[in-house]
Amino acid sequence: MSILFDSNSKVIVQGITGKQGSFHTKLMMEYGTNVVGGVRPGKGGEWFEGTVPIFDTVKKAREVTGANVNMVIVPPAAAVDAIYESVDAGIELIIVLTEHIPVHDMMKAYQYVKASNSRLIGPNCPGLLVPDVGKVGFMPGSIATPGNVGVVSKSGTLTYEVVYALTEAGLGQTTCIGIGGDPVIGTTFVDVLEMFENDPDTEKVVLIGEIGGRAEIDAAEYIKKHMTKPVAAFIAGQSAPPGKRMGHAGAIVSGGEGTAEEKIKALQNAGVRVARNPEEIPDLLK
Amino acid sequence: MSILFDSNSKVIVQGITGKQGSFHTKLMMEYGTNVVGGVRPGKGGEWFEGTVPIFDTVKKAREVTGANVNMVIVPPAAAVDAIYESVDAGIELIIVLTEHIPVHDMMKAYQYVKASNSRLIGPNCPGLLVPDVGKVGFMPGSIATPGNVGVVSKSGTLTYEVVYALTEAGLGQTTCIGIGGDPVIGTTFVDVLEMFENDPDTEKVVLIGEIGGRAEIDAAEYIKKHMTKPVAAFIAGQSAPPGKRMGHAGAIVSGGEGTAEEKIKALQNAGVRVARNPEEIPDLLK
Amino acid sequence: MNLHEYQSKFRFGEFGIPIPRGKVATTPKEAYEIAKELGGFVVIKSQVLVGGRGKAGGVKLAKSAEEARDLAAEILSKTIKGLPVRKVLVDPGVRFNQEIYLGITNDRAVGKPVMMASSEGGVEIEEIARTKPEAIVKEYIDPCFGLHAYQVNNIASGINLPYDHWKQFTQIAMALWQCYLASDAELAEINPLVITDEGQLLAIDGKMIIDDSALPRHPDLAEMRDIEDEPEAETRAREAGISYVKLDGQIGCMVNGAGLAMTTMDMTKLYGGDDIGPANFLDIGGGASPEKVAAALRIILSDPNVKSILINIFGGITRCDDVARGLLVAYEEVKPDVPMVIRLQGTNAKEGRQIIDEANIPNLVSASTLTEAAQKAVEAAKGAM
Amino acid sequence: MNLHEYQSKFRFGEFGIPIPRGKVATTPKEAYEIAKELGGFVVIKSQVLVGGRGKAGGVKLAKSAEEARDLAAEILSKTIKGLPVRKVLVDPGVRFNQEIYLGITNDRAVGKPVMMASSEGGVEIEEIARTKPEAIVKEYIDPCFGLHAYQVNNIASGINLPYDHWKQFTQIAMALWQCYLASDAELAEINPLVITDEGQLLAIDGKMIIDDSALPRHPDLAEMRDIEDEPEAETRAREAGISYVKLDGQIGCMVNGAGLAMTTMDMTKLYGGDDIGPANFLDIGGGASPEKVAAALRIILSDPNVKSILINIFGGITRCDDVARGLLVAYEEVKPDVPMVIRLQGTNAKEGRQIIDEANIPNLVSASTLTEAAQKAVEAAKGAM
Repeated sequence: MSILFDSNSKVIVQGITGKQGSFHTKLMMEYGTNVVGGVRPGKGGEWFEGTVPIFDTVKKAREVTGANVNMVIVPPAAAVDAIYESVDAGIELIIVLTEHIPVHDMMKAYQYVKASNSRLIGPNCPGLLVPDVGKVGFMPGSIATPGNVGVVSKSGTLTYEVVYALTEAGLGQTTCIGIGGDPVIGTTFVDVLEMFENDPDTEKVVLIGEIGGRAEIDAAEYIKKHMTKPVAAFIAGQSAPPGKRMGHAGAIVSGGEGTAEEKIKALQNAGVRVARNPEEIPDLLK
Repeated sequence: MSILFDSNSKVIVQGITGKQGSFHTKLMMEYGTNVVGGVRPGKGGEWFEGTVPIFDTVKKAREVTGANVNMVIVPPAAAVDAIYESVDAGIELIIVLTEHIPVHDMMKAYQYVKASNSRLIGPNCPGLLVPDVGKVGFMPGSIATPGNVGVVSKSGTLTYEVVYALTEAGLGQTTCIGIGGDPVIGTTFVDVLEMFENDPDTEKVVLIGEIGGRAEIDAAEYIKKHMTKPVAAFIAGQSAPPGKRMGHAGAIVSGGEGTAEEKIKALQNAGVRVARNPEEIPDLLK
Repeated sequence: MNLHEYQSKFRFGEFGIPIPRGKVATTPKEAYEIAKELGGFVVIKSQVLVGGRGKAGGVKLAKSAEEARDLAAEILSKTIKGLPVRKVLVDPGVRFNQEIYLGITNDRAVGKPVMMASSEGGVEIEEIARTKPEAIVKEYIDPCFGLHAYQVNNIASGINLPYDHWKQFTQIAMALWQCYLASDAELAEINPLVITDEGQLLAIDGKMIIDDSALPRHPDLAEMRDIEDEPEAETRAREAGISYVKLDGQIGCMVNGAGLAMTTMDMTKLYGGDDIGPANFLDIGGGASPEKVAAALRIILSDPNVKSILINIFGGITRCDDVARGLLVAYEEVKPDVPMVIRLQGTNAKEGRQIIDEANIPNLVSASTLTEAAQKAVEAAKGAM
Repeated sequence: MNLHEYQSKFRFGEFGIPIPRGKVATTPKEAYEIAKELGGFVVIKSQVLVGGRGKAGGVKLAKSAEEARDLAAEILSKTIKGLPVRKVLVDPGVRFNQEIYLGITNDRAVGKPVMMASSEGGVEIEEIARTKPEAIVKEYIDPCFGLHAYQVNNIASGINLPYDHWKQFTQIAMALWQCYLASDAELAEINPLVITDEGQLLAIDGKMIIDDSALPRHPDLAEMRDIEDEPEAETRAREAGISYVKLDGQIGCMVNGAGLAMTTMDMTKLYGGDDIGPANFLDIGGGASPEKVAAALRIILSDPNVKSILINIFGGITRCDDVARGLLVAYEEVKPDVPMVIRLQGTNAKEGRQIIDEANIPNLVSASTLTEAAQKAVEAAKGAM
């Protein structure tokens, strides 16, 4: 079994007609994801790849297709509106890939999502992948294989790196999730760890963090208090200087807070095996 | 027993040093209400009437006194802030007497209160009174007497009129509540009817409505579906022309909606005895 | 507070909503000049604060500046539902192929603004609600988050607006929301919003109602109040801090509290039957100083239809003996010559009644119940007719 | 994006926060003129985007215009933490009796702005948090409802501000919130906010950080970026759409993805030990066109410390063979003369590696794991030192 996404999940793609949107939707469909519709105002009634109906609004798409997952891949100026639209249309799982959403907008939207029944993953995330079942987002399908490891990460390609290493080492995955590198995100490490802890098929967990914020500290506290399953971790940015933003909007050590060192210490203190090198992770799980 | 307020209720008064605030606080104290504090920024540390401590903020007042009721009697420009302050300080019951709060401000505050654990009564209401126990607001203590009738009303003096008539007829009250005449109010007829229905000591209920909105229609639906206790009602404004505001911000028939006629019909249809004249009400309850 | 069509539309225009380039005229000559400037093909629209202007002959099309002048003269001499026409709006004529309704109002029960639209515009929204409710599309607006762009898409989609117009429709809907918000409006309505033959959206009629409670923070809007277009007594009442609405009956009412004031009106109607009823709503508010009672008396008496006066005070915080004394002072000042019934109840009612009785004023009697008071006031009015 | 002190304070001033009437000087003569205008008693403050200016001798008091000129000359010739001082702010001297900290920042975990204040201002908030955490008062701000007046009262009460100052403090706190909001700030901080001897609140130092993602909707703020005060390579990288941060090490890194780029840096440090480490953070983003790879190479090579280059690409959606081909084209264009290690993994990695190997470029070798790549890059750097 997997978390958040399974073979019953029905996905719509908001921004399906864009360059990135159409490219990734095709890859998702090739991987076997059940893409039931797309959303693009003004293109309602048209078809994507001849098989996927396009709708003007999420509301209509949901009414007609019964979709419960919306993948949002629209420009930053439109992305927050898409979150409100998804919540108000009753979408259960909203996955926002879009980067560069202003954080003030995101703080408002975050409060809105929190008060609703929807779950948000992202923004600025690579999405999720359940091996051999489906994927929503950017993760390449070829690197993953089914198994009993749950992977949760703030990052994109670094996640691929780790998932690939796991697969190469014969360690398959239940679900791989990128929660995103922005300062304010809908789903945190703690949320996902809790789901992995409760998922009977997940036996081991990999956490990939980075500098900035205190999500990894919160994760360590959660692991210490509540987790029975073994966790291995890697924290990126050990060599990053303070006060400088490392690519991700959230990856910055400020006021002495959010260093890799303190995160590693907290995780180790919670019994987590922390890799010095992401290629070590499979060994730490064995 | 009573609803919303009883002998354990501890009241603070926000705006206690104002002309109206101090006048009514004194009357409340004379009636036996447990007024434990007042709030007025800059007067923290002083005393009202030598016995009631004044605080700079609701937070402090609550921390020190354990107050669970805040009566707000401040100018309209400050009233909405007082609502947020009360909610954030964890006040259970907020009673706002202030009139002329802009409705846009009130819509926002209403959403905030709705998502919280606090209850708001008003704004633009006379408050509540539990005979021989206490009163919060404007209602004159002399007109009420303990008994088994619950009274809920949109109005001020009209409520006194009805309560007085009940008392004169030997029909005492459990609780008398004025929910206010503004378009957007924190507690509706339905909320109060539900409480009266669940209050073992309330055996009969009086509802006093007026033109404008559809709160009385909702009340009729609730009564029809859920109420076992007898209800008598009066609707003010039967002779009011459409499109004209009758004193209360909410008392206006617009677009053919909110007439006394339709409200009376709905209530009668729900088995409510509707008086043509408020002085008839005691007879309808006998 | 209701705004005139021209005030509403000009304000819409300030927020970027496309409106016709019309102007207001108070004389036929001005209407002629405006029409000439606009090319002759114009519509002359009476500016009075009532509905149904069209049916009352208050809106006419002109094909030339000369015709505009003549029609303006005709309309400016009209009285519509009791209100004399003092201004006309001269708008350029527009050819269009669809009429849309677009409005925002406060939904009291939900505590949120709601945007409503219909492809069946040009008639009142209540009319559409009655005849074709499925043609109305609604989106509730969270007052903390504002109108979302997607909601406008839902509306455009819901009223089957061709996609070509979505972009402009979104601009207009967003501007209407901003205008509603910035004006503390209770209603902001474009009806109709037309699609012109040139394919542009244009707000050819508009209406706004401003929340009276918010006027203190909008001095610019407060100034728009057209006191010429309301009964003079209402203007004076507002200045005196009294809530007053003129009605058509014969019994002047003076009451403390809005609910009780409506009830008192209702009682005069209940006992007055088809012929007799309330001359006004009047709430003197809390307290009852001689000055306020005197002002209220004068306002009531300014209505020539008033045949008797019913004063109904429920003394709560206000003490009835104070009211009685105040009334006697006011009486001396105003010297009303119509019969008056005063009913005092609540705090110190007995003392109050005694003061009135001892004053021994021939045209002032007291009553102890509201029923008795209403019956006496009706009898008195009948006697004076 | 960090704003200079003077930019932050001038912006605060626009929102109504009281600030000193100072001006910016780029020469001692300008500083002299400003000081003269201000009466001689001034403070000369270096404007560089680093903390600890005071300790570095970048802030000095002058008692006369002449002294101001001399001190400005001294400060303008300084380099603070690697950044040459190009501008000074000349502010009037102020006598005060209390320093308050007042700031708003985003609390990531809570997803809300938080206003923080302390009566122990004048030092960094992190310093107060370490030494006297109980002196910090916090109020979380609901981003949908904004800062409430009562929250400012809570803060004023919490820092024991005398009531005389509450009114002005509320104006300042509200203005700071509006400024933070309207600027899409990540941080808006007044430190210190002083109570002058005259009893007035005055913001004598200020700092703002603007959310880069929001700059597209703030062209006025985007223009404030001081490109003179950042490494030139960072400016060029931003123009090329590349995320680049200059560091102090010897191994130039080129990676796709921010997390992997940080990891690659970490690996060079892990295997490089105390002496060898990353020369930069560089994320080329999705795709890897020859143009982008070439631009990245040029940016990396503009750093004279770079002794070797490590290219680490995890082909996900990006195909490694495309990257390899792109690199060869870029290589021909840029002709880097330092040793390069390229590690390709993921989609079509094998084909990519084959293309690199077949090109047979003497200073370009491939590696299959990140560990191997990092070790090779470290060796190469050591060889070149």
